[in-house]
Amino acid sequence: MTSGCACSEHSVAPALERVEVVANDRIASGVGLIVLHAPRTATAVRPGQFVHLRIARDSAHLLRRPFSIHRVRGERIEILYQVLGAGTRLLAERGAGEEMDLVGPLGHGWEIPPGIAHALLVAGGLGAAPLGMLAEELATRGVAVTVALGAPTEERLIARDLFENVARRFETATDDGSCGAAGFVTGVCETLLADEALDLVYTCGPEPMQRIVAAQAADAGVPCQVSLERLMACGIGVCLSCVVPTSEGQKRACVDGPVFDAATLMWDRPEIR
Amino acid sequence: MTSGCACSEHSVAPALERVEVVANDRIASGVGLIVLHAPRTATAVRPGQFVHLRIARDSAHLLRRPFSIHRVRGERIEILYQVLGAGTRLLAERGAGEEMDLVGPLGHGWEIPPGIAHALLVAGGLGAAPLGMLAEELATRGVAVTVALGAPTEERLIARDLFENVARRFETATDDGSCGAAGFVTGVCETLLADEALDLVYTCGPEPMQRIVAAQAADAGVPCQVSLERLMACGIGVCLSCVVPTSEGQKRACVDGPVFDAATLMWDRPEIR
Amino acid sequence: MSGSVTQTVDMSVKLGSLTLRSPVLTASGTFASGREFSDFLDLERLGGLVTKGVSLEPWEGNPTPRIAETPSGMLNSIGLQNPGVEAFCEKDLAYLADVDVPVIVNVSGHTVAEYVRVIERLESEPRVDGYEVNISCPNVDSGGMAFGTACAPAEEVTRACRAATRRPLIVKLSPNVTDVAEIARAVAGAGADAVSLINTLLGMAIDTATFRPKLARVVGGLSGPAIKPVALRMVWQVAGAVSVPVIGMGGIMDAEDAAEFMLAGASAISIGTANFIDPTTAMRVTDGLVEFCRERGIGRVSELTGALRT
Amino acid sequence: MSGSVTQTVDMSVKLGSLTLRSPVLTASGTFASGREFSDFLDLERLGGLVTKGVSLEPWEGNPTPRIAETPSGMLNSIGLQNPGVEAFCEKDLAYLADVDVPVIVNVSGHTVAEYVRVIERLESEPRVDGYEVNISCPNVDSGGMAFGTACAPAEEVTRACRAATRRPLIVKLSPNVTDVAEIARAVAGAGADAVSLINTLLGMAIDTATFRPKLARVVGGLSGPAIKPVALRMVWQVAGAVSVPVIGMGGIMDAEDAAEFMLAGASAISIGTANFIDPTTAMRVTDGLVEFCRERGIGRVSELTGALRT
Ligand SMILES: Cc1cc2nc3c(=O)[nH]c(=O)nc-3n(C[C@H](O)[C@H](O)[C@H](O)COP(=O)(O)OP(=O)(O)OC[C@H]3O[C@@H](n4cnc5c(N)ncnc54)[C@H](O)[C@@H]3O)c2cc1C
Ligand SMILES: Cc1cc2nc3c(=O)[nH]c(=O)nc-3n(C[C@H](O)[C@H](O)[C@H](O)COP(=O)(O)OP(=O)(O)OC[C@H]3O[C@@H](n4cnc5c(N)ncnc54)[C@H](O)[C@@H]3O)c2cc1C
Ligand SMILES: Cc1cc2nc3c(=O)[nH]c(=O)nc-3n(C[C@H](O)[C@H](O)[C@H](O)COP(=O)(O)O)c2cc1C
Ligand SMILES: Cc1cc2nc3c(=O)[nH]c(=O)nc-3n(C[C@H](O)[C@H](O)[C@H](O)COP(=O)(O)O)c2cc1C
Ligand code: FES
Ligand code: FES
Repeated sequence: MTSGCACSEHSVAPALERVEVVANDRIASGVGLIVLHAPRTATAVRPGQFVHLRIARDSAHLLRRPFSIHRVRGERIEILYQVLGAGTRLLAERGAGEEMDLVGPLGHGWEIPPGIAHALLVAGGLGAAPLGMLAEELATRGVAVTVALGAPTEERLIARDLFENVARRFETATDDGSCGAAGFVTGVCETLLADEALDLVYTCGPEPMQRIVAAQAADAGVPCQVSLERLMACGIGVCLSCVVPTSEGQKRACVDGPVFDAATLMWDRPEIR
Repeated sequence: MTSGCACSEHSVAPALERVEVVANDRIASGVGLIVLHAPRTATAVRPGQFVHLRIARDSAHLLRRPFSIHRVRGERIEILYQVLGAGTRLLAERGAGEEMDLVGPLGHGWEIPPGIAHALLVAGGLGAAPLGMLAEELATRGVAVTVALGAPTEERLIARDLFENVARRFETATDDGSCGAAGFVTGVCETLLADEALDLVYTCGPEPMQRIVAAQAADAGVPCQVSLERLMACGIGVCLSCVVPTSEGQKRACVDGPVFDAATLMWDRPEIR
Repeated sequence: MSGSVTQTVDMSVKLGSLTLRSPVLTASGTFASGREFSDFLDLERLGGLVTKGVSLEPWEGNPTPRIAETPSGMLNSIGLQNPGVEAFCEKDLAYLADVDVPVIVNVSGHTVAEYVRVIERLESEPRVDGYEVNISCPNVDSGGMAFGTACAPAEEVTRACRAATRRPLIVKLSPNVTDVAEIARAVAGAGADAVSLINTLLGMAIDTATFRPKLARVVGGLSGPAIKPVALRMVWQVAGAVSVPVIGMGGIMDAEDAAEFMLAGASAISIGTANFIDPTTAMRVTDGLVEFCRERGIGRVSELTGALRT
Repeated sequence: MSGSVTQTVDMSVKLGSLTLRSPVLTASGTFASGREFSDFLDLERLGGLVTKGVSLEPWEGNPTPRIAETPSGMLNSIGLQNPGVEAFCEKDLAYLADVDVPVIVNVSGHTVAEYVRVIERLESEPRVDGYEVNISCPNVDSGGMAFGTACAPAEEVTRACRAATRRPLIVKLSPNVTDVAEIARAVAGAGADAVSLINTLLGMAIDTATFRPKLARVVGGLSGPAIKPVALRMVWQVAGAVSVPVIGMGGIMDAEDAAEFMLAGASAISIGTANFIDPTTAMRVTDGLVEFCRERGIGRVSELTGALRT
């Protein structure tokens, strides 16, 4: 944490940690928030890092599932998850008191370069998950935070309270116009990039959205960091399942990312959708 | 149920039934009693029949597990189970309110020939499971019931209350002598065969025990029925995984059994241990 | 997934000269001759019923234990226990006389002549709609898989069976080969009207408590979800290699699995091990395929065949 | 299970001229060169560390997606992405210089000459204790599995590599063959000191939402518990066919699985996919094997090898 940089050089080595479910609640349609007692991870994790969670106990769904840490509260970590497939369906069934294990903290999280005064966070849907801890950390460090949060509909605007609490300016967009601007969050982003004097854009969400945000930031001459999701077997850099094409060659999303400098990503390659 | 015969000709066709766990308790070390709300099976099942239970929901432990019906109470069925492997470990974790499904009732249960007056039930360990319903049915029909129950130690004498309630005579044997005769239940069986005027012996337990009981009954000139356990994939007679060598050719334990006339079993074949 | 689309879906598929009302068949050895399943489903809604393997004389099968559970799968070494073709005609075909479903008889033999004689015996039975020649059973010592692991014997059996019947002839391929497409080409060239795959993968399991194999016969055939990726790959390879229709199977548990096989190139699919886990599977898959097509606005299930976008 | 027996267990095993302190190795491609695992386990307690496949030049690997989960398994089509032998020596071997564990380098090539040149380059590296020649990777277009699915090319690669080194030479066999014992005999005859098996089974998975293959390369290698029965069977067949030691792998998740492989005839075993699921697996298996032997009064783990009672 020296020099205000949350880069991987300073992060703690990952470990296998046995964790207990403290609470697990549905917070929007198809979205849950699970709170885990995970003292080691809670202490070690930096914003933008993730954990590799073993949800199933038997082999049918063999692989771990990667999830960002949304927030830390004492010895507890919070994960926001979207119910998509078998693993997240199982996750939604886990109740307080049940045990699981995770490998973490993993990955290279958000960089907070020294000297920045104003950051824009652009989140689409569950993209809010890894931005929660970042927003809190930025606010703690006195960086002004503007948040643009998008979702299909008001009910699906994730982590509103957190962002409202820490953001100097907070804008929303919904596809159906039920809250904030009608349309995609990229519209809001464009306006904010024009309106505000920004030092940095952080974004997470569907890749088509991230691509547009990255381009908008580049046009506005503002550096941009994006958090990518990739299929991951190991999560610790050995299997090479999660590679991302960058100007510096193929990078592993699990250790070199998941957060990348948007300028290094090769957006024209089919591997980035 | 015409002519007092519980043979398969009169049994109800099996069905796939969705059941709910009413209670699931540990009743001895490594032994549980699970009560399921299973109205169709509860009505249809005959003593000695079994159900094929889907314990796991995903594919890791793919096959169903066969369990005898121990007792029926209204719309509920009771299963006594020993925790042995993955499936029964999972079963022990199931709590009230959880759903499972079963295929049942299955198999050819105990025969109660018309005119019998006095029956001996010989159970070793979990062998008590399929004899519970039988003991109750015999008592209901006015057949005198003598029970010999064996276990390694007193705590593992299963279903004592049930047998004590319905049996005219109830003897126990424990390997460690903590209750009843010290030694195997076959010793008790021998005495009872000498003491009592018996029309029929019913037995279930480890195969070496069943083999001895069958031989003792044969020596005493008393017909004997045994319930066999075999690995079963389908439970409904199609896969031929459960075959047993008999004097009438290979029989399927799932539909032609699990109860067999001891005299037809080829005890000298390695398939019967 | 536009739930509002409610057009009907044409579920019929063509398998050479056979037109089936549905692409959902039963896999040999997992459905007997259907009688036991009549308690659980409507046999007449099946695309076809593929019987247990039938041999000329009664076969005893292998000693027990004959099955073992493995991760997401099972091993079996039943060894084609069956009462022989005569008993099959008397009992099984008699039962099926009143059931309106295409009957495909799975044929086994120790020698080419035995395969042929089973077919010859069945030629006079009107209730038989076609044959599936099993050259891929890993559980018998002579015959069985030996015919299915090289082109020449596979061709020979196929040619001999072809000469014995004009009914639809399906040859069931073994996955225990280096190049399944090559075998498929050989049997198609020798007159097979269709190929079905996969039979079980040869496997083994050991009981660490006793240091003994879990199967009395030591090795047996692996089936169930565990083998689905291998089965799909082989169906895809074979569908690309031959012009005859392909019947796909291996670990199908639900309609999504069935759709995967059709996308990979199968014209029809078979439910095997899943029949043991849920005896209503064939109906679940049938209904699920209708739904699958409906949700996507697909009017004929046969449009799925080979529709993989690579 | 007499918990009171507390004698020590000799865990060392011999692999040709190599004596390993434990039969537990890591499977190539699932452990990189160990560095990432040093957070989770003690590398020096491994029997040996088998590196990711190394080629002469850097290889880019295949496009993503490169993995898919399947029932009790996973598919991968990584395609041997690696920075080439030069970078391997500079980085990986440099890291391993201070780690006291036998290092076995997994060698890949598009041509026989490339395999040989990788070995030649490594001959001068003192940190290398042996080679595992990968003639069984299903994920590269030329070379890889092509060498491993017929006797002649398998023999040719082995002979050429044998000529290039006197260090222990292990040849890694493909399971995608009709007769794995035949290939094993061929490579043993050509000078392999040991054989390792199995590499992944060729498989495929389809996304029914998009009608696309789940892997960009369409097909990939199946690993994990799903393949264990096939792997065990092949280890058993090969151990019965050759006199060189066998390294067994395929779906090992715990000590019981490891014991199964040793009973089937393996002298050592490798942990592959399980490293991803639980990065401490190799230690769990090591400790578990000690316990396994202790409970049974077995003084040397090597007594398990081939102790199957059939
Ligand atoms: C670094 C990182 C952080 C993430 N953080 C979050 C988060 O905070 N909240 C959240 O809801 N989701 C997050 N995801 C996505 C999450 O991992 C997937 O939604 C989840 O793995 C889906 O699992 P499943 O079993 O429900 O889906 P299935 O489709 O059944 O999964 C099958 C396989 O695909 C993988 N997979 C499927 N979708 C994704 C995906 N989008 N990304 C990566 N792997 C996928 C699974 O891990 C599994 O291996 C993150 C992904 C990454 C890589
Ligand atoms: C007709 C019948 C009635 C039975 N009734 C009872 C009962 O009332 N109470 C009870 O505790 N047990 C009963 N059993 C035995 C019970 O089925 C097994 O204990 C159970 O299947 C073990 O499953 P597992 O997953 O714990 O063991 P695992 O060893 O993990 O099972 C692996 C496989 O082997 C099979 N298997 C293992 N042991 C047996 C066995 N003894 N018999 C049949 N299959 C076995 C399993 O079903 C599964 O397919 C009965 C068996 C049969 C055939
Ligand atoms: C218990 C059992 C018995 C089988 N018997 C036969 C048989 O008699 N003839 C045959 O061609 N295939 C037989 N098979 C193979 C299946 O028909 C099918 O090809 C294989 O199991 C793969 O499909 P699945 O994974 O859906 O079961 C048998 C499979 C099992 C599990
Ligand atoms: C992601 C991944 C990468 C692999 N890379 C290699 C490799 O580079 N060289 C090789 O010989 N085998 C490679 N393999 C095969 C494994 O070493 C092993 O043979 C196989 O996965 C079976 O073992 P398992 O089921 O325990 O994983 C790889 C396997 C996986 C899953
Ligand atoms: S997930 Fe294995 S290298 Fe990134
Ligand atoms: S369990 Fe399938 S025939 Fe008996």
